[in-house]
Amino acid sequence: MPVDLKAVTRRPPETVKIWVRRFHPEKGATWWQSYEVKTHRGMTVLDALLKIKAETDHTLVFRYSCRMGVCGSCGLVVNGEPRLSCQTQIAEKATQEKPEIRLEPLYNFPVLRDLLTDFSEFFEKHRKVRPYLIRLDKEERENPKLEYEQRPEELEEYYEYTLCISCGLCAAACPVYASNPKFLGPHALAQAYRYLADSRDEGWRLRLEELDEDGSAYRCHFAASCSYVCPKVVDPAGAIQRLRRALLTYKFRLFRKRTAKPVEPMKEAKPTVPLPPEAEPIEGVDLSALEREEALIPKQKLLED
Amino acid sequence: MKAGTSAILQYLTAFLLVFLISWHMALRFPPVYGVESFPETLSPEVLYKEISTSWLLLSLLLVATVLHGINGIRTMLLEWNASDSWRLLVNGASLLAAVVLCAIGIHTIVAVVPP
Amino acid sequence: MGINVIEHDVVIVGSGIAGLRAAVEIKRKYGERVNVGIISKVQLMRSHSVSAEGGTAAVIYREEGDSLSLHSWDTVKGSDFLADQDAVWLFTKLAPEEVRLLEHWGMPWSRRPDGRLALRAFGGHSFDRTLFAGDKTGFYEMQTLYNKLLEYEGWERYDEWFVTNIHIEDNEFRGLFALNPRDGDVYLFKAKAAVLATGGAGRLYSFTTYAHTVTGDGLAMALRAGLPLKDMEFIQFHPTGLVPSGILISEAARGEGGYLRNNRGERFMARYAPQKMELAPRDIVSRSIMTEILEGRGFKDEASGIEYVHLDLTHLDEEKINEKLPAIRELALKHAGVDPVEEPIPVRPVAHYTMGGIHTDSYYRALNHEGRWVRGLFVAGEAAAASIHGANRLGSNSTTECLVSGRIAGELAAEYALRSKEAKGPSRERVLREEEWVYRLVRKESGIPTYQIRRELQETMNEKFYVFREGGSMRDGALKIEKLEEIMMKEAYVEDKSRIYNTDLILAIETLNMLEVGKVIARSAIARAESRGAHYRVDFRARDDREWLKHTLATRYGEKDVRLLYEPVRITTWRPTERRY
Amino acid sequence: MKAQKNRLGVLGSFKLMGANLRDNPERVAFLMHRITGIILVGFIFAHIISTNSLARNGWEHWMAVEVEHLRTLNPISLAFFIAMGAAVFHGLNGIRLLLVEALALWIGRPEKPKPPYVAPSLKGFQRRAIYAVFALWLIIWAAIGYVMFLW
Ligand SMILES: Cc1cc2nc3c(=O)[nH]c(=O)nc-3n(C[C@H](O)[C@H](O)[C@H](O)COP(=O)(O)OP(=O)(O)OC[C@H]3O[C@@H](n4cnc5c(N)ncnc54)[C@H](O)[C@@H]3O)c2cc1C
Ligand code: HEM
Ligand code: SF4
Ligand code: F3S
Ligand code: FES
Repeated sequence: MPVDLKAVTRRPPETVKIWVRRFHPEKGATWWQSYEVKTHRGMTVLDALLKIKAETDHTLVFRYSCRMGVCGSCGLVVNGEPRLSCQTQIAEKATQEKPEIRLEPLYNFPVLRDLLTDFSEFFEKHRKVRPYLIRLDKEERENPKLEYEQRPEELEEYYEYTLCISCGLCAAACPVYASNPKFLGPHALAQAYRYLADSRDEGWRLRLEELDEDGSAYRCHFAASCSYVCPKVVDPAGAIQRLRRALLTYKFRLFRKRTAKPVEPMKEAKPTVPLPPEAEPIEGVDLSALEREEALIPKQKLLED
Repeated sequence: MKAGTSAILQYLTAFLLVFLISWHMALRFPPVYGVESFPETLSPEVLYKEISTSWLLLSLLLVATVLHGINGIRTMLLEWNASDSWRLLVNGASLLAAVVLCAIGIHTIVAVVPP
Repeated sequence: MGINVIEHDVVIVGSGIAGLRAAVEIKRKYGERVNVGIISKVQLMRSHSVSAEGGTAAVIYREEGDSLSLHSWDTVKGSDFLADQDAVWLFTKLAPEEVRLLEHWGMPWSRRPDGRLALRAFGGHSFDRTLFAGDKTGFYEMQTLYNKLLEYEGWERYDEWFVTNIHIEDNEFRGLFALNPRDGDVYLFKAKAAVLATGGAGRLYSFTTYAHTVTGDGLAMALRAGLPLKDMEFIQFHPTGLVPSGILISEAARGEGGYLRNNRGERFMARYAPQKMELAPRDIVSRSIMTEILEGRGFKDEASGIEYVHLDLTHLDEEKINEKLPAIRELALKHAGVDPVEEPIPVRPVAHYTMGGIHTDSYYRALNHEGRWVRGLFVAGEAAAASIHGANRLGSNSTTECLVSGRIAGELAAEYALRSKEAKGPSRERVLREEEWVYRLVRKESGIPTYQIRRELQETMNEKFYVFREGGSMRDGALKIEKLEEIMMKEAYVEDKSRIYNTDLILAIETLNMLEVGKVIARSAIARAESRGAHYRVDFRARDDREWLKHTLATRYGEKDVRLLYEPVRITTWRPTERRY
Repeated sequence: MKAQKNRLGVLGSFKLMGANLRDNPERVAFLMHRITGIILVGFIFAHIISTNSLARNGWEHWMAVEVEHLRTLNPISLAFFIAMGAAVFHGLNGIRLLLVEALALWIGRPEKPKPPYVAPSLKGFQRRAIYAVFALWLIIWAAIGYVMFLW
């Protein structure tokens, strides 16, 4: 998203008028309401909303948590463009000439109240693409001895797609998601590709079979609005095209993938770093025995206590 | 039809169409026949010659366009409404339209008898 | 009036790293035999744990010279010897497997060129043992655990449900109450066992790295249910919070070689911790920064008036910053307009971690004030005080604790649920009382909005219970908090009368919780007449092992009062020594 | 409780999300590709039917009417002209789409984000290709106009 990185250093207009599209579920009413907010340098849209809630209108409802762009709660439509409210500076959107901002709930998500939207369908679609590693070595997977080998360049293949915070902005921006309720959407498909591209994943056959369905990658027409609005530069548009290529090559039986195995144990051992002199154990304590002993959880005793 | 199959059809026909349509349109370029103006490339002699020599390419163009176009519209229509009856309707109509159009087009091509 | 009841074998409150880890443990070990409900006041994957940046400590390559003894020692020394050492050992032993499990479930740990896991240095650790995934470690752990959970059936999610109280009867967990935001009803959750993983209480401060939703609800609930809170006076102040928002600039920034500088450009840590410099434990670095600022060697932010020092990364390679600290760069750019590649970052100590929590033993079973297990109740993550972190947590030990504790608590809870017959649940009157308790503020038509109370509480905590503390001013603070509580009880009201997503109401309950926890912090801090770890008193500058080598246990006494008890520290391996870095 | 349906639906395609030719030309291209596709289908239906001798009274007649129309500026020739424009755009953009969508080329490599935080696929060669598509389209279309009406 082409965020104006310098906006935070600018002073926004003294007061800004914030228009909010509100919805009251019990009354079934929708209306636009405006609030005047006194601003300060560095104020984000979320700060402004919190200020309104604390000082002007306690009934305004919106979702937020981390205020640092990592939890994905605070997606809104700001002046017609899906944005994280905690990472949108007032100074970026309101100008001296037009000190106004319009806020709407995320498009394509049902509105529960005011700016708060329902993500159930979105999460359900995410779940459908099996967003977890599939391994054939079940025993190793639940009782690991060593990590699976993965070189940095293999990590790089999918790393970008792991950055997704499930904020839903891409779904709000995508024209296909807007018109086709079956479309899994940029978020879910990017996650599907993230696991497909992970060198540790062995479920590619299952994934590619399952993803050859109507709501999947083929429904994307590279409008790329998803990548344009994505606050974490996940590039779902890129991921979906790669997913489609994988699907097509699989169809022609050309899909190949090398999957990772656990690394070899280290051959050489360096000497153990000694504890500092002041770390003298109490008499009778044998550190090396403690070091070797397995962790023990006496379940029986604990639960009968 | 699986989503993948439909997509492959769309891409393969698109690939063919790149060449076929370029060819089809380029033939309307006056210097190709050494004529003076665009409408003259549509004179009966030129067209008769064209159809009788490249009837195969023309038929291919026809089938590819019809498949590509109708499949394109079909997926678009399916996108806009998810219900099963709609799906059936769209698929049926598409198939019918494709068959009819191909039939008409082929008729045009084979029915031409040079004077 | 009907009562809404939901039944599960195990209910988990909180979906941070600890809560999710517990759920995954139950699902992968017991499958559909144990039915799990997860309640969280935010959507499951959005818990505060996503903010954790720097990394997760574990001894994974002993071949390279690290050892469990060293990790345990670092942790104990870091805790200023207040940690329970048997708990620490259990923790260091279980840690490595947790890391590899996450790796096997899809965690994108940063790697070495040969495909093994990469490690970085972290404050207070005498070996590079912090695993990391860029500087979004907590985020990825959340993602991995949440995604892993999606693999399983037989669990139910309650996104954005707000737990109001837990019910304990006969020293046994009986159920809990939660507000369903979609219809505004209070639901009773009956379960055989519960895992509380509700996180810390950092939003008691307004200058904090915590998410807005971390308001100490779990701690307040435990308090109201009669459970003791342990060591609440120890609040960690992270040295480097971004000015003016308080967003965390991870310790990894120093781990990767960042310098702290005052307004004369000096690396002032040379004066305070000549050996470890910037990588001394957090309490020490925070005090050093505050000393610099108080002695006039800091900078001042024009807009907010906040004073700060510089965290200088400009000597690091741009490549390295993009590779290892991308989020730091993004946050500094987007929230302070500073590009760390070119300019130093403005930072100042910031409330960051709650060392204290609900009293548990080393196996994360909740204990009452007599030290007996409250049957069926387990606590995990930051909400628990098994006392691994003692008076000061080492960076990157806490996500590890969340994993380890989630695992232990999850497994024990499932076992317990399998062994017990039926969830008993509380009486009908109790349920109706809860409804009344939740909605009493809504019924009031006018009064004082709770936002003002919250802000004043935060200001009090910011001022009186910060890095440097003093008896007199803390007593003022405690009085202020009590006054605010009084106002809250008598005059507060909720304007929003809707039953659907009434966030006004939820914020009010949170404020009440914050007041209760704030009061405990104040009282515990005033009582502890020494300086230890994060609790530094200018009127008692020395550590006093003779008097104060013990845990504070605070319980509710009557309706409003707080009673303090003390418990000895379990010292099984090392005796306290002087702490120097 | 009633939630408010908030899907933008088909018309949502026309909402440019604050994006414009500069920031998100892919979306403009997507819309135009759809619209030209529909235009083309309409045109080609008509074309197939109208060229068929059965539809008119034989070939000679078709020649007489339709070709005559193409000589001057009138609704039929204009329809042809628009269809040619649609075909050129759809074709050129289709080539780009074939490469971008089917083969996942021209969309950059996955990378770690860094300032100014623009996704690789938006910086990839396809972005320049879009501008090329637009430019070539206008040029070729103008050339067609020249051939049709002015040659
Ligand atoms: C900015 C930051 C960076 C950090 N970086 C690191 C690091 O690098 N390394 C490290 O080891 N540690 C780090 N920590 C500490 C670590 O992240 C936390 O201690 C840890 O994430 C706590 O996890 P948790 O699962 O216990 O609780 P949380 O993640 O806080 O989750 C609490 C859960 O409880 C739920 N909850 C709370 N109250 C209620 C209620 N009333 N009703 C229903 N649900 C409720 C919430 O919804 C949430 O799901 C960091 C902390 C911060 C603030
Ligand atoms: C030069 C030749 C052509 C090329 C290269 C081409 C290419 C493409 C491609 C790649 C697509 C898929 C787009 C997507 O899935 O996002 C497509 C869709 C489509 N094409 Fe073509 N095409 C050509 C000619 C035609 C013709 C002649 C018609 C009309 C009959 C046509 C009608 C359509 C329609 C209706 C769609 C569906 C649009 C959509 O779903 O967005 N195309 N074309
Ligand atoms: S892909 Fe980007 S926009 Fe979409 S949910 Fe993930 S982070 Fe948000
Ligand atoms: S916006 Fe939609 S159409 Fe594709 S590229 Fe993104 S998913
Ligand atoms: S509040 Fe967490 S992403 Fe904005």
